[in-house]
Amino acid sequence: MARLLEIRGLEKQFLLHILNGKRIAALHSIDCEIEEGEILGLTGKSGSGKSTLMKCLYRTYLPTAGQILYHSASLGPVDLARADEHTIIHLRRTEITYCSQFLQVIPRVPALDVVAEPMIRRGADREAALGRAREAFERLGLPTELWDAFPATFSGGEQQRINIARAVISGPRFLLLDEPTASLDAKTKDAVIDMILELRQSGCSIALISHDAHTMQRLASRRLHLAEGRMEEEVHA
Amino acid sequence: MNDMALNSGWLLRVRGLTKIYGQPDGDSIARTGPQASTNICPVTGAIVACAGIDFDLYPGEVLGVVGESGSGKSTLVQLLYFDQPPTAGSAFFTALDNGTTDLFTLSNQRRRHVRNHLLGMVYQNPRDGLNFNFTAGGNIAEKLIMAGSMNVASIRERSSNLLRQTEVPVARMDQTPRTFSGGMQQRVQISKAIANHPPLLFLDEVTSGLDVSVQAKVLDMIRQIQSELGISMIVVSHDLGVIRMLTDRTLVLKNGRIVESGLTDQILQDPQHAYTQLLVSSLL
Amino acid sequence: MIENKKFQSAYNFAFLDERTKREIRRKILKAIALPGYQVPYSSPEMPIARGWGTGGLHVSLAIIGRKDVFKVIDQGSDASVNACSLRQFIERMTGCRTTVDTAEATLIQTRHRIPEEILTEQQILVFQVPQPEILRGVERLETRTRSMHAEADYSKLWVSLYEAYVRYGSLMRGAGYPVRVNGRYMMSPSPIPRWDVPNLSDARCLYLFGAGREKRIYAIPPHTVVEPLEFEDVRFRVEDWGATACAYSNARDAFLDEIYEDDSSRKFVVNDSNFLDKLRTGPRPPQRLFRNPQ
Amino acid sequence: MGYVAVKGGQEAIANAAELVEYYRLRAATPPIEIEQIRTQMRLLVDKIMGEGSLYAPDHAALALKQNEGDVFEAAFTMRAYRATLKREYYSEVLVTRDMLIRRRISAAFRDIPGGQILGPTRDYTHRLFQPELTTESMPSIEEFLQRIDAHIDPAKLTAIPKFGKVIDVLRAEGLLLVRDEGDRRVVDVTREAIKFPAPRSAALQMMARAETGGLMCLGYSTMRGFAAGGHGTVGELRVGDVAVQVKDPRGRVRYLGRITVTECEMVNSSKGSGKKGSLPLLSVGYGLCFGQNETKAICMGMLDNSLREPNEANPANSQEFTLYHTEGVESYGFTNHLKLPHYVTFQSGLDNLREAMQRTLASYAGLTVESPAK
Repeated sequence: MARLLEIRGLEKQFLLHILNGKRIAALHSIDCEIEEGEILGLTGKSGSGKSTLMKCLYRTYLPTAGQILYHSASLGPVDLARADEHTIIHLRRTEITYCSQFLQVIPRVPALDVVAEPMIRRGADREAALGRAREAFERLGLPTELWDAFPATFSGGEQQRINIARAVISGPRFLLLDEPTASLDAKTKDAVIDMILELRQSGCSIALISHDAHTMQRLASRRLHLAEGRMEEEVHA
Repeated sequence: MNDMALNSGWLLRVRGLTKIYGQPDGDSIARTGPQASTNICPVTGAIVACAGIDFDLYPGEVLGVVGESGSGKSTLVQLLYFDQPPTAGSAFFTALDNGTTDLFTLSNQRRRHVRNHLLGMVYQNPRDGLNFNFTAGGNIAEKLIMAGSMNVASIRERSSNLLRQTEVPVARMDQTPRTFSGGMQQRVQISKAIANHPPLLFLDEVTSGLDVSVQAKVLDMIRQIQSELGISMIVVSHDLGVIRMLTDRTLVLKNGRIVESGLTDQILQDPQHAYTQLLVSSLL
Repeated sequence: MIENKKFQSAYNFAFLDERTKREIRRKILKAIALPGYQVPYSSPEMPIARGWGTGGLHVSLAIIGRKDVFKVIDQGSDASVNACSLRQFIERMTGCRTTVDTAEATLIQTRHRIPEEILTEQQILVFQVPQPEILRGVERLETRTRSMHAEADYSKLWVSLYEAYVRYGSLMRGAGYPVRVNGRYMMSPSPIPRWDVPNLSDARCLYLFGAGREKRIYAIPPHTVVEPLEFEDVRFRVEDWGATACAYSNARDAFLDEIYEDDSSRKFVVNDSNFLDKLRTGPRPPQRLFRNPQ
Repeated sequence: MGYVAVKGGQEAIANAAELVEYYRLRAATPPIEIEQIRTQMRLLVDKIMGEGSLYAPDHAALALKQNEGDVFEAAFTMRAYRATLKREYYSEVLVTRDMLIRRRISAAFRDIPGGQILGPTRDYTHRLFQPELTTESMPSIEEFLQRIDAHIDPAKLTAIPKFGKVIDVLRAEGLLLVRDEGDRRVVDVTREAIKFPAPRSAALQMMARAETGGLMCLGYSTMRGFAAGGHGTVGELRVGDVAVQVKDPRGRVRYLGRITVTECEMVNSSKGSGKKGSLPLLSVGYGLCFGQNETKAICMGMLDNSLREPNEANPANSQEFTLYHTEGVESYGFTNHLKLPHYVTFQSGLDNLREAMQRTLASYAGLTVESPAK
């Protein structure tokens, strides 16, 4: 297995100017690797630093120190902690996808278009992308009357399905999954897990946060435990 | 989306862009800016609207410019659209002479060519971007004619398509925008701005004057146009919601200087500069 | 008591003093060098009112020589009151011979018409121009129109044509149809009817335009390309009287006046008075005709 | 054939000219003498000299007489005549400080150095008819003149006092705004067409020649909120005689004679120079015209101020609007040209309209309309 990502000495502190310069240390010297086709589960209590780590990988948070070496298919090795923004934007559009439990979309775009959009952006034909979106909705059991409705009005579970579908059909090379099954019923949960496993089969690497033991059990090929911003132990599934 | 273009380098390169009103002396720039918390020189009274602005814009990229009023963000796009001349600075645009010519050295005639063929602008106030003595279709026709269209039938066909794309009822094409709602005027302005497929579009507080419901519609449309045409955009807004919805990358301006720049989600979730933290905390 | 001789003074040949004439001639030369470009000039007051042909008079008086044979027409007629008044003035101030015969004249001053009969290399036609600025309708400020001309920025003019077409189904420009001269400047041909516009292009004679109140002179040199503004699919058209013929000469293919008699009956008569005379008394004079596109 | 009669125009003009002359004389009253007009219609003559931009009282009086008192026509006749005259010299700058003063007032101060001199004015006369003037006679005039003569102290006639200017007081105190005038060229608007932005010299010349009523209209608009600057104050208004001098070819200054002029300095508050900490100093607008025409000099002073603060939104802040539209001879001529025949241009437009009407009608119910022309 080839290496996809190497994290070395990653630190994250927040310096809050508006609180008189208060510093909050969120991550301490994180070291780890992710291999191609691997699903790395991140575990730990709330506030342990799991989401902070994910956001550092996606560069939503700017790492304070350390290195995140990502082996891009198109650009070769890239340090996600320091790479210029254009490179990050490029990788986000072509290789790296972030899927959170919250949906942030513009209010008046129909669900199918929301889901098809990243695929179209990556060069897919519009009809083909809409076809994939319909297929995903069917598997996730999203009622057909919602397909052309605006997701802003959807329930939490419906919005989450939109998010998963959007992330999965974009065909990422590296997927950051933050609580993908949190508000889903058992049946949909299994559908989601199946889709993610299929994605992994196609060679996608995944970093996963989930408080749901079943999801973690079925998906994670390896686990990393975080406590107070430090990596504690590795648990091999 | 054209990823090859993204990798091949910048579309617009701005360096040292500066605009000063009044009569500055040699130290007016040093006396102003975020550290002085003002853009008015305390000695000469000169107003440093913006100074030393550097950035690169990539093809297909949407760049946000955020800041409070008086931060110089509107001045920035007005300078680039030749609405007023800069005091100093340069701008290179790969759509013109492969990026070898400084836009600010062009003759008036070539400037107009650049404005008509290579740039689009949508102003906060539709009156600034539309001629209310002309019809909606006439406004679009003006852009098309300037770019050499001399066939009425094809001008009308293209105008109707543009209006359709921006969800303006084609039946109203031959009316003056004077009688349109604010949202519809704004959409006509957008049709006009994109009429000649410019590779770069400026949007200056385009939703500020609109009702919230209309705002969402206009923002959708802009996003849709962006993803369909792959136009690069510079979006100026004081509204972080607009910036979040539309842009990939953001410059934060204060007192005429860039205090922070970064990926838009990073600016909003992990702002580094004290001013940005204040700005973001007042939003969330 | 004032002495009566105080009010007596001899006028220079052609009324204007020689320095003023030289200035106007310089401006005429500049205008010829830049076809269609409006050259500002001094435009001194004349004993006739602004708007009554002072600009045409300035040009005529600045270039007239003792051997010139002069003709004045107003609305196509040698006999209309303003033409008479101008002719009389020029006659008094120059002693030059005047004529009504288009072919015989060397210098013709006109208001609102080009003679039907072809003008030659030996002739100059001077237009009286009330409003030289073709862009005035779309831009009221002189400072802006001047820079629009300088930058060849004519889009507003085109849009006004487009809008007329959209509203009325044709370009709706009557007299004073906008033309592009030598591929560069947009120009007002003075309020001649569209019928006359094609005659501006590739003419053998020199056309000079004087706008007194607005203080502008411009020119179309011989054999200059002059194009009426038109779209690829919406073409310029001249006035069309169909099968109607002149009540006096039975002629067609000339600009016709619509005349109402005392009993309110109507007839059509060839507008160009000298052309009409010639049609009635001899062979049809040579004429250039334009056919509307089908 | 009516109006377009081929040979009738010449005769009609001659008849019309004769007829209008007949209307002037048909009452067979004694002729008004030029000298009477020049002396008893003094202010009218002054106005015509100003608008005709030719200082020639006798000519102005004749112009008035031959035009039956039409001020526009009279000024126009003066201009036309003026245009035939050689310009041999440009005068030296008039030294209005050395003016032989007849009237001199300031509204800015209760008293001014040298004193307020009311001089000849009807400002404070009640505007009631004076019926006695209908029976005015030479004896009554002589009696009036003797009475005046008796008041005159011959000794005072030889002393010609000079007065400093009111604005000197303000200037000495540093209260006056020093404007960066930019274009300081002295141009001659009768020799070259005005171009915008015009140098101040051109704007002042245009206004000195402008039609008084037009100038007043725009001057008045500045006080009614249609221009920045507001009300303004007459710093000083002078009427009197000044010497006109020219340089001869050898460079010696020669005295040509005296002319009567009205001069006005209008004082307005300004927005200051725009520099940080600058004060709203006083701005001085200047007016000068031939003869005694105080309305004109005052309005010119107001407009000189407003024109130096360009703003297209207000006529009185726009050089183009103000200078073009107060030019009396041009606006008068063009307004009256509407009386000329326009049947060719009208025909050309009619043709379009008829066609358009036909198309419109045809589009309803497939009707066609018979055009008489086709």
